[in-house]
Amino acid sequence: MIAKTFRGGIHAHYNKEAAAAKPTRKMLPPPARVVIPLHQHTGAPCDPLVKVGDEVKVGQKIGDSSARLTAPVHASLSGKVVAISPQPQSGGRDVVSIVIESDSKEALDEHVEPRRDADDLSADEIRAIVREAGIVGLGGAAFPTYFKLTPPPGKSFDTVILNGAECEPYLSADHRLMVERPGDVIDGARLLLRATGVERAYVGIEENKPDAIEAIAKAADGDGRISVVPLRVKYPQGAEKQLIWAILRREVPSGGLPVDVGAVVSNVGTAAAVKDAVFSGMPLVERVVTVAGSCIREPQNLLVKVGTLVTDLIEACGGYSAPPSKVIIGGPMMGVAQFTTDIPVTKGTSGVLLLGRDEAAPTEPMPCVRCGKCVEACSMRLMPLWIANYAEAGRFDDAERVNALDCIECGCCSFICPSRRRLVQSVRLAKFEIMAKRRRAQAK
Amino acid sequence: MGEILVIFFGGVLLNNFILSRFLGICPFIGVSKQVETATGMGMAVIFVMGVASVVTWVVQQLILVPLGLGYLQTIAFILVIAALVQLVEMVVQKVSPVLYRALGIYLPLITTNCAVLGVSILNITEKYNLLEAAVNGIAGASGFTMAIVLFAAIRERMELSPIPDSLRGFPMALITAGLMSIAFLGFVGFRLKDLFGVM
Amino acid sequence: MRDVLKLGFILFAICAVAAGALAFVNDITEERIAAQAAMKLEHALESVVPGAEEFKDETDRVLALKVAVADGGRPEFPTVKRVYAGYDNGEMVGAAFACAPAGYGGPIDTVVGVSRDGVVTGLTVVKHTETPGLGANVTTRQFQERFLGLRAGAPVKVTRDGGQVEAITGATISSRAMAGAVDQALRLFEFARRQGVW
Amino acid sequence: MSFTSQLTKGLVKENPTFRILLGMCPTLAVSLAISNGIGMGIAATFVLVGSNVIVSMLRNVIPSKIRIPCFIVVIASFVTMVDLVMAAFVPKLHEVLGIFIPLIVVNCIILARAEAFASKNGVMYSLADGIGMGLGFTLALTGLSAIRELLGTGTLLAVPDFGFPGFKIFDRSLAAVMVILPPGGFITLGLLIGLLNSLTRKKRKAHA
Amino acid sequence: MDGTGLIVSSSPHQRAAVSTPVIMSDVVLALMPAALAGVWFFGLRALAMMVVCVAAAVGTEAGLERLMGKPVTVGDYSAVVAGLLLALVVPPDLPLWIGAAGAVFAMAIAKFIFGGLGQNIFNPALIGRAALLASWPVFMTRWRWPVFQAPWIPAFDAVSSATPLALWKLGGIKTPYLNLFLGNVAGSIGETSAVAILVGAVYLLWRGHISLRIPVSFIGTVAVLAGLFHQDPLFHVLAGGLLIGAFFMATDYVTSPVTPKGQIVFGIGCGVLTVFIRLYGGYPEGVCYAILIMNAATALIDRYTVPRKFGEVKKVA
Amino acid sequence: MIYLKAVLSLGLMGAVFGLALAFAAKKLATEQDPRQDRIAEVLPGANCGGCGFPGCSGLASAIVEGKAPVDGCPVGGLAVAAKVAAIMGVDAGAARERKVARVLCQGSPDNCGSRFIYDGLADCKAANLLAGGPKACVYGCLGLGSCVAACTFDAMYMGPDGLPVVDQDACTSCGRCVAACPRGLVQVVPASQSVTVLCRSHARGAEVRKTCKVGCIGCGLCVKVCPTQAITMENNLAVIDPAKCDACGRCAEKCPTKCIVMRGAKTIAGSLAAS
Ligand SMILES: Cc1cc2nc3c(=O)[nH]c(=O)nc-3n(C[C@H](O)[C@H](O)[C@H](O)COP(=O)(O)O)c2cc1C
Ligand SMILES: Cc1cc2nc3c(=O)[nH]c(=O)nc-3n(C[C@H](O)[C@H](O)[C@H](O)COP(=O)(O)O)c2cc1C
Ligand SMILES: Cc1cc2nc3c(=O)[nH]c(=O)nc-3n(C[C@H](O)[C@H](O)[C@H](O)COP(=O)(O)O)c2cc1C
Ligand SMILES: Cc1cc2nc3c(=O)[nH]c(=O)nc-3n(C[C@H](O)[C@H](O)[C@H](O)CO)c2cc1C
Ligand code: SF4
Ligand code: SF4
Ligand code: SF4
Ligand code: SF4
Ligand code: FES
Repeated sequence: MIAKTFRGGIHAHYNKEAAAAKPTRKMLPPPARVVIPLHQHTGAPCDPLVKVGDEVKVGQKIGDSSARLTAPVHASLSGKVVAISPQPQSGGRDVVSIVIESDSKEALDEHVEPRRDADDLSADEIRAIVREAGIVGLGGAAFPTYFKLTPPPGKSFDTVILNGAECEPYLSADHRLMVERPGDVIDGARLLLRATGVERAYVGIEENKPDAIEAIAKAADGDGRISVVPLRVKYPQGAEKQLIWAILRREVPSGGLPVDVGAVVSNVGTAAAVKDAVFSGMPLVERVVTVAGSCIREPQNLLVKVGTLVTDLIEACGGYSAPPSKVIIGGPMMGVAQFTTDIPVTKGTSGVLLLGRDEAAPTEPMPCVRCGKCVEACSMRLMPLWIANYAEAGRFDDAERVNALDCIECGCCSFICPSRRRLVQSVRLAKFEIMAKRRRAQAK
Repeated sequence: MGEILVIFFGGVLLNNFILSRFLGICPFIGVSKQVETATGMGMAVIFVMGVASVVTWVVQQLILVPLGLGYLQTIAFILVIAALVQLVEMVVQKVSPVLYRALGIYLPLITTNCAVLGVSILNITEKYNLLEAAVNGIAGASGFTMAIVLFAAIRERMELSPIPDSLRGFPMALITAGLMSIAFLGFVGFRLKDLFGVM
Repeated sequence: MRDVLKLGFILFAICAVAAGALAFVNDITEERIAAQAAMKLEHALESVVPGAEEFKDETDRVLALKVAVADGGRPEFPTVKRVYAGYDNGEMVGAAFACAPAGYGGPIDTVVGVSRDGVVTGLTVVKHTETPGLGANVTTRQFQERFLGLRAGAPVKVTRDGGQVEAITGATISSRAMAGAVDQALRLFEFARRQGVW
Repeated sequence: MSFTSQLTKGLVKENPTFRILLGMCPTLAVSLAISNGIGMGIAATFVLVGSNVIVSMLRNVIPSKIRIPCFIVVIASFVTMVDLVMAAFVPKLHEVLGIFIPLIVVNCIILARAEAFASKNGVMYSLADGIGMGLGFTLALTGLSAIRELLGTGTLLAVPDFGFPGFKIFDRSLAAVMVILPPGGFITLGLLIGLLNSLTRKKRKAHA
Repeated sequence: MDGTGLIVSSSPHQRAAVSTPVIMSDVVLALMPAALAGVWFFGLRALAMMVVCVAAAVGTEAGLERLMGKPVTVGDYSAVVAGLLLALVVPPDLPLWIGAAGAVFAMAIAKFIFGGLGQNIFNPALIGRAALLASWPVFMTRWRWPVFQAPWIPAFDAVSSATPLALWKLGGIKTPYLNLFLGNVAGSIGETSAVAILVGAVYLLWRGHISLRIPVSFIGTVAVLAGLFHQDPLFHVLAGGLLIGAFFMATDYVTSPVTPKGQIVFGIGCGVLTVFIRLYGGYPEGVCYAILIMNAATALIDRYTVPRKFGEVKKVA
Repeated sequence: MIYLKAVLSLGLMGAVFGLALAFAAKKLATEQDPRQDRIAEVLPGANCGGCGFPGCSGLASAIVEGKAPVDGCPVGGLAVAAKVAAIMGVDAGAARERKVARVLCQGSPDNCGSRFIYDGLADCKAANLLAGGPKACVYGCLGLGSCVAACTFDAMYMGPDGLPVVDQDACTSCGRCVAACPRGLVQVVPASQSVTVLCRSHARGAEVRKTCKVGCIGCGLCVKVCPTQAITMENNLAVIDPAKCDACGRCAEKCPTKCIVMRGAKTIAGSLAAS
């Protein structure tokens, strides 16, 4: 069978071996304190449900909001709330967070208990559980999953796609998950099928993970609704629009959502989290993070509590092997560079990357030589060089005219550019300015 | 048919008004900042030159020649052209204020656009018949339009380039036109007649 | 309506005055200009056919011949535009052929003189648009002299094409055009003579 | 604004070729040799002066709706006169400039001056403006021609039609013919304007 | 107060290994077979021409940048490429000073004043060549047959000083394919040997620096059109500057379209113009002008060949 | 006879065209206020957009339509406003004060460090989007010169200390630099305003002390010392009401971090230098 793929994209060095070869390890001992931001998802921030000084237990809901699009947060440690205040988070922002100091008891909240009726739940019930469990997409965007599972009025799903592409270099959390817990992924898929009332599910996995393909195929064996789709190894194979195109040959319209072509895309980790929440009643308080890069002593996949400081995480991996020049949350293609490690792991943190001087050295951009490589590589078939040129000249209206807003910031253009141009940054600037202008226009 | 094609391609490629005959440079450089306006200008010039070719030919053959007033050619032609352009100007202003604003002072300048008078006089010296004169006018204007539209696209691209300050704008436009003209030297000596099988 | 008429009248008046003024200037200059033009032609003709007293335009006579003989209407001497015969005391001493062969930058208006016995006696370029420094050298005496004394028989060609006339360096096209003009003039002369025109 | 300043502004400050950037076609077309430049400049100056004066005289009579046809007719009359007179009395010169003379009609400078200046100013000022602009045009044309003639033919001040070979500066075979072809015209004029720009700009900076 | 000393930049944090200077030096490398063939066939004179042109191009770029107070960018090797290519497309016996003048004109007028690398509209080397042809046509059309003759290269003694295209155009003489393929014919220094050019082209393709879109559409169009006009397609492909033009000059990133579709349009345009100029034009060869004319159209082609963006709603007919 | 022919034929042609034109002018007449052209003529023609309309002709038509004031052009200043007013037949109104741009930050790299090494576009807005910018003070000048790049009048340049400087004579108060600064550090103020707080930090004093030597720490000394009560503390930042300030200069003297400056004083860093 010929592996499916999309047009455009790039081939990067994957650098996955170091962490992918080892089994996932739970971070032990658990951290002495966690910082749980009240806003770690797409949508409205939560309001705290606890006060400073309160005692909390693992799995206890400590923040929620009445907004339509949001996701509650839960304590990942048992212990005492010592502060509720703005704390630095990834990306240099300060976000109001609940700081919990551990009592080392790891006591479970009373709500957390296995559900015996798990197999007879209705779609609405599953969605309610998913919401209460604070499950958001683990693929990176941290979009509240219950919301995604609810089709907007007038639209419907016909396909569920599990995203096991994991096309970002270095990252291997999904890979390990599929190899180690294929049953949970498939159970999660079945729950998603039930929640959406759909009869067809695909699990898209890049060909370079044959063990994962095999494991998932075996787990799904016998369920005719679920099939594994091997995908060509190409970045950004895991981006949902590209994934949907590769598997279904459907093109999500510009500015549209997967649901516009009847699809719902979820990360394999998200599916496993759904399974956990429904069967064991455990909300999303832990996730697997890939810790990798040339500056970490023991690269590995680590199961960590949400709110663990990156500093502690690094400690748990044996510390630095060399002073890092760049710290990245996420993968090297889409991840966000940090200027401090005193920030918490959130539900959306898929990896922590520590790059050394050689990999991180600043590059001097040269003038665009119009090689057209960015045009060929753009996974959205845009004209990155034009958008960037206009953005750099401050001509944001022109940038908008050449479709800056369609960019998914995959980074292919910057990656491939032989002149080392800062295309993604320019495009991002353009998008920001265009949106700012729209907001101003709306405010008027 | 062949001769008409020879006249047409000759006007567009070989004797391009801008790049090898130096006629109509002012609007070429003035109205070439954007592809849209350049196209509009080109269309206006095609219209004016086509009509002017016909009208001046008629004036020459039906008035000046029979009356033996050849020496009034220049003045009669330019009068016809000036009036014609002004009429076009009024129509454009009425029909498309946007185009009118874009063409700015250049619509009146079509009057003095050497190209229009040039083509009218050429039609006479080349002894074209009415059809050939009309084709020649349209061809010359099409050559103008081709040059100005290509040039406008180039200028849009150059807009974002770090060109030395003192060369920005007009000088650069001239130099680019010069390089285009080097490229069009490739058409010099082109045997259109052989291509279209005309003696 | 009144101002419409007024505008019409003003333009009428200005045009009328201009026309009047020009008619006046033309009146004074017309004859002189015509005389200048005639002189120029005379000059050209005299320079290529030495010894002729007067010239007669015999284009119609000569070219008519050709149409009668040539089949298919394809003119055999396309670059020859006009033919003048030179007479001395009523005796034909030579002919001048005004040709316009296609050069590099356009037609090269040339007059080729052929003596009574069919030898090239002169060559002059009246108007051309060749490249200065290259094709424009067709106006030089040095180049034109290469044609003097040629006679009908072997076709006139530049050496590059296997002929006898050395081309101007870097301007083969212009040279070839000139050679073509001379060639056609000679052949037309021969032809006309054989047809008994002269 | 005095008579003299009207007269001199066209030379540098408002030079029609280098500053106002009009009349490009004849500038590019005839600037092959200094002799052409000067001849063309003089003929254009004559027309410019004549039409400026007449237009200025008639400025109150001519309604704005038909001013362009009127101006053009005036200009064309002068051009035709120059043409005829030259042809009759100085045929050699006429031959040299022959094809360029009708081009004067459509020289944008002349109509532009009629429009922008003569139709708004008195006769004396218009006369001065005409002379100044004409001289400015001549100057620019001569300068450009000098460069092109030198680089393109290796001579200066040649007047071949009068049999004057000019001053030979270097061998003709070394001269860059392209300079006197259309591309050379564009590029030389572009560089020249750029050079003048950078000179005046430097001056402005030095002032500040 | 100096923070953590960590580097923060926008994603992506990983870059492809190939950079612009690497590409440019690879192009120089890819031109080496053609350059060596040139020296082989036309002697050390050809080598001198290359040295002079490269030095003049690099010197002009560096000098102007220094003069205008801009950073000196000769380290990107693009000036070397331009200078070398210019040397490869001029006749072997061109006086060296003329070659240098071409390089200076190319770098100063066609490249520098447009803003330097990446900004020029026209291919500098080709502008240099066209300007030289227009300026010193006598020198630029003086050809010579190779000095080198080996027993295993079939001798082909034609009129001594015309290129295969001129021989064919003026005299209808067709140079044998093998000579054209190996390169012992008259012509520009680096254009004669098809095999040497193809070796370099394969290297560039293998390195991924150029795609086949422009060369194939260019050469393909020439072959097809030549056939349509009852000419010998293979002769037209091998003779003259088509191969070096299609693989090394039409593919110049800066002056050709960036869009894939545009590149094909560009190639076809080049092909059409080449054939028409060869068959009906004033010159025996049309590749140089064809590319330059299409350079002028590049900006417009780009505008009208923008890819359909992902998810763009198809217009209902 | 020849004369008659010439005069009549050309004259008639003239007449025909004259009539046609006059007739067309009547039929096709477009309504355009003649004042619009005249206004467009007196406007500077810089087409800078500082007025908020698409170029000078855009402003001209807006003025004629009453959508913009006669002094709508920030570049032309009083002189142009007066001319436009004359054309429109109104009074230019109260003489509009000349305004200039000022940069309200003295946090040069010496005074205010950085949080990290920035590797990216030399554009303040882009840098600001990346982890909030490298500057230690999140209110301070990023020093990448976006304001300078935005100025089309050559009225700004980067000073030796890495902060932008406004050439007070060249500034036309068009406001482009204001829009270019992601941190709102450039403001257009009356040229006469002489006492200015050169800081925009709303951070608490302790934090400011940590990051910047010359920031406003919100100590309130200036408020106390001001005889005319022109200074108020707003969110940890001193704000001067120019209407009340009589330029006594006591606040500038008292300010412990010297973030209040008087124009003309030699010590002024940043925007007020060299005028
Ligand atoms: C460039 C790009 C690459 C992505 N790569 C992956 C990936 O490798 N794996 C993944 O699960 N999601 C990836 N995503 C996120 C998906 O688009 C999508 O949001 C996600 O699969 C949805 O599942 P979730 O909501 O469960 O996270 C990527 C997104 C982008 C824009
Ligand atoms: C307002 C909004 C509504 C959404 N609705 C849906 C939906 O109905 N179905 C769906 O599959 N995803 C939905 N999404 C999620 C997006 O498809 C996508 O997963 C999310 O934006 C992150 O994608 P990324 O990781 O590729 O960036 C929605 C997102 C937003 C912002
Ligand atoms: C700018 C330019 C001007 C030229 N002018 C002429 C010319 O006036 N006459 C001419 O015969 N060839 C002219 N040529 C054509 C070349 O010199 C052409 O290669 C030559 O005529 C072919 O003949 P050859 O066999 O002597 O090389 C010109 C070429 C160029 C590039
Ligand atoms: C594939 C490729 C082809 C090139 N071809 C040319 C060329 O034909 N002429 C030239 O001057 N430079 C060429 N260059 C170098 C460089 O791109 C060129 O000088 C730019 O036009 C300078 O801005 C080439 C570069 C590459 C990568
Ligand atoms: S423009 Fe956007 S979508 Fe296209 S390659 Fe660049 S980052 Fe990806
Ligand atoms: S990849 Fe870089 S150099 Fe190539 S076209 Fe895109 S921006 Fe320009
Ligand atoms: S400094 Fe600012 S306000 Fe002043 S002219 Fe420049 S951009 Fe306009
Ligand atoms: S004042 Fe603003 S725009 Fe100017 S350099 Fe500072 S941060 Fe950038
Ligand atoms: S002089 Fe202006 S268009 Fe020709």
